[in-house]
Amino acid sequence: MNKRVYLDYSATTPMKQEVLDAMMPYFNVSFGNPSSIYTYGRESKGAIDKARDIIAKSLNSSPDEIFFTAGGSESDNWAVKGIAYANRSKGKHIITTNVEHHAVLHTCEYLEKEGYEVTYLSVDEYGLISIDQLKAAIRPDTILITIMFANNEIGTIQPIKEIGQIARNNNVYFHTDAVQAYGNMKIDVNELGIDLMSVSAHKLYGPKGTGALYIKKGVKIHQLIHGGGQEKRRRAGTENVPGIVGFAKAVQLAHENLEDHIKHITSLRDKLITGLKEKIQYLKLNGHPTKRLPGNVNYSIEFVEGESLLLSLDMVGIACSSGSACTSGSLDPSHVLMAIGLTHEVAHGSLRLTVGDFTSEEDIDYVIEKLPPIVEKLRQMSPLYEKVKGGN
Amino acid sequence: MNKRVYLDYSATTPMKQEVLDAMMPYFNVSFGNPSSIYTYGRESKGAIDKARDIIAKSLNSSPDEIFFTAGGSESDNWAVKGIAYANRSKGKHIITTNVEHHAVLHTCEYLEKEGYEVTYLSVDEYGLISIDQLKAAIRPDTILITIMFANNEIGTIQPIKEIGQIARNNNVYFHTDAVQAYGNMKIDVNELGIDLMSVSAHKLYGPKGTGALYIKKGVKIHQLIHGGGQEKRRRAGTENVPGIVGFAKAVQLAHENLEDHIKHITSLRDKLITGLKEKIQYLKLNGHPTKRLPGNVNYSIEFVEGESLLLSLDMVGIACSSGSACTSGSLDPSHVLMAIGLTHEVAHGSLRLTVGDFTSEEDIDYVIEKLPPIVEKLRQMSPLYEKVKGGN
Amino acid sequence: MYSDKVMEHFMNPRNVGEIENPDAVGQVGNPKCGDIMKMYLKIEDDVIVDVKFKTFGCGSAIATSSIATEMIKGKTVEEALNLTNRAVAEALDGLPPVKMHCSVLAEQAVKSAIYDYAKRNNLSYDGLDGFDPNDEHDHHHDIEEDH
Amino acid sequence: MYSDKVMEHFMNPRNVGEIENPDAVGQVGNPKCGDIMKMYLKIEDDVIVDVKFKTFGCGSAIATSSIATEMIKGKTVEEALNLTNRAVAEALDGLPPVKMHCSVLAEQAVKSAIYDYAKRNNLSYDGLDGFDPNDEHDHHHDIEEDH
Ligand SMILES: Cc1ncc(COP(=O)(O)O)c(C=O)c1O
Ligand SMILES: Cc1ncc(COP(=O)(O)O)c(C=O)c1O
Repeated sequence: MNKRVYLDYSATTPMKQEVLDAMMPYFNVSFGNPSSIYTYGRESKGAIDKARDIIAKSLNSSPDEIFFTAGGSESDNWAVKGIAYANRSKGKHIITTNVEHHAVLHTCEYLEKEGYEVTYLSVDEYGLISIDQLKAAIRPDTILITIMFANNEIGTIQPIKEIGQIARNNNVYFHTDAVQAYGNMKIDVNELGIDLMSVSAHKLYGPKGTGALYIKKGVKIHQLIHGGGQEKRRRAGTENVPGIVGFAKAVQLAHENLEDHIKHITSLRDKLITGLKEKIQYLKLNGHPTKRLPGNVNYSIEFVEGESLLLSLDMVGIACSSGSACTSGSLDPSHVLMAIGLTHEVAHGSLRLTVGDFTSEEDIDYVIEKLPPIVEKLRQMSPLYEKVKGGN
Repeated sequence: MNKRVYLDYSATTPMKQEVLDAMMPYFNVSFGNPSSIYTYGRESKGAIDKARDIIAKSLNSSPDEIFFTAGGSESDNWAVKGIAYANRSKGKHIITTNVEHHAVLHTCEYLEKEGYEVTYLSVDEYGLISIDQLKAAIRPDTILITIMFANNEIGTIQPIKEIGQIARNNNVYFHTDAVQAYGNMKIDVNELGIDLMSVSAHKLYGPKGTGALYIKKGVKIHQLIHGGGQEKRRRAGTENVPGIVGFAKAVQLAHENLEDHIKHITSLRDKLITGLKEKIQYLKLNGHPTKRLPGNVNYSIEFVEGESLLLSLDMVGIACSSGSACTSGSLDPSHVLMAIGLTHEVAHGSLRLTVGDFTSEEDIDYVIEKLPPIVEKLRQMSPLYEKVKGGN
Repeated sequence: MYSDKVMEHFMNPRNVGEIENPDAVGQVGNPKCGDIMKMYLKIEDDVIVDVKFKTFGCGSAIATSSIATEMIKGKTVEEALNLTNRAVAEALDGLPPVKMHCSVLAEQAVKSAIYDYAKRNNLSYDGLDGFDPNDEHDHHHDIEEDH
Repeated sequence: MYSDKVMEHFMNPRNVGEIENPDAVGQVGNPKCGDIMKMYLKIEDDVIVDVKFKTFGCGSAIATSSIATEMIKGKTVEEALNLTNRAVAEALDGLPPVKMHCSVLAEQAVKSAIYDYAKRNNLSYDGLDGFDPNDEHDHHHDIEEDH
């Protein structure tokens, strides 16, 4: 395979060279355990403190509100279970949506089996929740609202500030899964009224296996991982020092260049949206036309199935996804696409193309050139297409 | 500081160069999400499969019994909580020891608050449990025995095979925290009758933030981290591909050279034990004389306090620890040293020196030269010492 | 993930298309599972002289359709009814476990077309015993999620 | 972790030792916490003309003992009683939060020695009001573990 065009930045990103460079000293030179008081340990401890400062600053929070984890899924599990367990004397009702990432959704389902009640808010055709429905769902025993910042499949950005306001007015904790939003838009946790927020490094050119949970001061939460006194005794385990350092470097790069980054990928995204629309019939753009992640394109390509599209694209070097990468193993139609009202066959034929910092104009041109004939070939093979074209 | 002698291999290890080399391609070349079906994803997926095979083989288990985690603490939490929650219909009684790592101990304490009953077996002066006490502790509602393979502070190795046999006879699950043992001794999970086992990469020259839980086929366990379908749907989160690859490389190196490694560090350990004993009075070797980790030296140095020893040693470039690095933040006397019957002041004056693959004879000579005068200086300052020496 | 043989059939599927005035048509699968196979047969003297397919589905659905048509072309109807999903999968050098259902679908597409042929011509075949073209059992969800 | 000043006093502690025939001796701390400070005073005309200490404890326990002896040497007993733990910590350019108890211990070691002096000589000082040398409250465990 010669040409390789990676358009799956929402699944994971390549690490930036600066990130790798920042991590290197911590693998086998300054490798000490940060809990140790000797020089080796203090070097790592200092690196973690610095990383925490950088991440805190990027969110307008304070360093003692940032807790490092092993990724977005752990952060989501910790937030949801931690709040549920610590506040059950107040109530056992949680509000979420039916378009959350599985890390939130499956955690909520688990809690249902443990005796909690969960309200799954539905979304409109663009993937947006209704503020009125949210208000109506709040009960005296509601302890947590967990609604994602931006959707990983269709890119829709929720009205976070309004949700934060409602949570605050009702004295309910508000957690948001910002794994996709972080690094792709400005986030000020105070201004937005967020109590807990999950982020993950590998979605913004940082290392896999590192994430963080923002926990506002004073929030009552149980631990998920008990043990040593790391992370102010709230998340045990020898710190992944290179991972944390790399995460912070990635955040720093992202925030230094946030406006440029957004401008760059928004223009590529729009070029891709327009270019494909012009060349392919029976396309439906999923997600909100404007309230969407700058790098997200999600098209339903009618009469064809997603995996065969992915395979065909892979044969010409294009990497993208059909629904979330995390769910592609199951091959069930994406719960997000079903939630916005697509039929099964249309949901199966969706393609998510997410652009990022290393995407070029030529990459987009290449996709606009290669995708239409692939779609045409597969449609010619499709028994669903023949009806539309007036076949027998 | 010129000379640096690292003698805290039980806290963490520097990564081996081969490990770093193995990881490098997965940061920004083969960086794809392993859940994706395109080429980038298949490269990572293949790397993980290979890593799982290596680790499975090292334990004489099968690849579908190995689940990657973010480290020893997560593995311990998963094993203990996962078994507790999944088997509560059978009973809510757990047996452990009072010398476990905090990742097990604090998890058990948490479960006690959640309505579980925990028996903490005591140990003898060497840190060994009593098989008779274990047998006597088993009740009809016992669901789990969790006893560490080798202790991280004093190095004592428990009679794992006998424990496994008792667990099996009584139809109780047996989990062992082998974070310190793995890579330092041969472990065959089948022969030893182990149902679940925690391991961590950064203790055997692999990366921080990666570990694994061995779960024998058929064991009933809940998830700790819900979400995507990774790890056969039992541990969610985008896989830390470089971490997993590095872990496997470290395991492979450890197992290729296991006998040499053990011989090398055992001889250094014994040299250190003897050398210090000859030069310093009022020393007490903690842990078992023979059933001990090959790299572990733990001395109580009477009349002096551990932290001041560590600081003084750090000033001459020697890095070691006083009790577990994970607990040193709290400065409470180590629960392990209390459990083997030391008084508070003696426990406070303990020094753990752990040798590893990069330790040289000269390093040991250096410590034997530097430590005695430091001890003498601190003792001269100690109001506890004057009594012994017949001072006023 | 897929064998070279699967990829080869996926990229260059044999016998794609429709047959005008077919002697039999069968369709199986449903959009919920993401797989629909339609098979057209031309049958002369009890021999399948031509076969075409159209498939909406994943890579292995297309590959199993393709190889199934190859495997039954030139065979008698009875021989075609002996085609098992296992044979289809083996002919492709195996399928990933989660994709085995595609081979089942291919077997059923063949049976379904022959069922149509039997109905049209008032015939009956032992190989169709117990076969119900409307029996759309759900081939996915075999993997239980643990929690 | 520690300031340079702490490290300097730790590595080169001032006034280590004992005083023969001291006019006062005080000891505070307990082995459970890992810190014991013993202080010897030589007092002439209400002035502390000499002071020595012995400490079993961590780096900051040794450093606070050392600087406390410097801070009270040459002072009157009353002045010495004004020594606060905060002043000790500040003189060392600060202490880590978990080590603040060491500065408390240093303050108490001074008070405890002066208490001994007062008792021996039947004196009373305002600065000793409410001071109980046997009041061994536990200085650690201030950080509550959350679960
Ligand atoms: C015996 C033991 N168990 C568990 C752990 C925790 O492992 P990790 O630091 O990888 O979370 C450690 C080390 O800190 C250990 O020594
Ligand atoms: C919205 C969202 N939440 C959570 C996750 C999980 O993050 P991680 O893979 O770091 O565990 C992802 C990505 O997989 C995501 O897109």
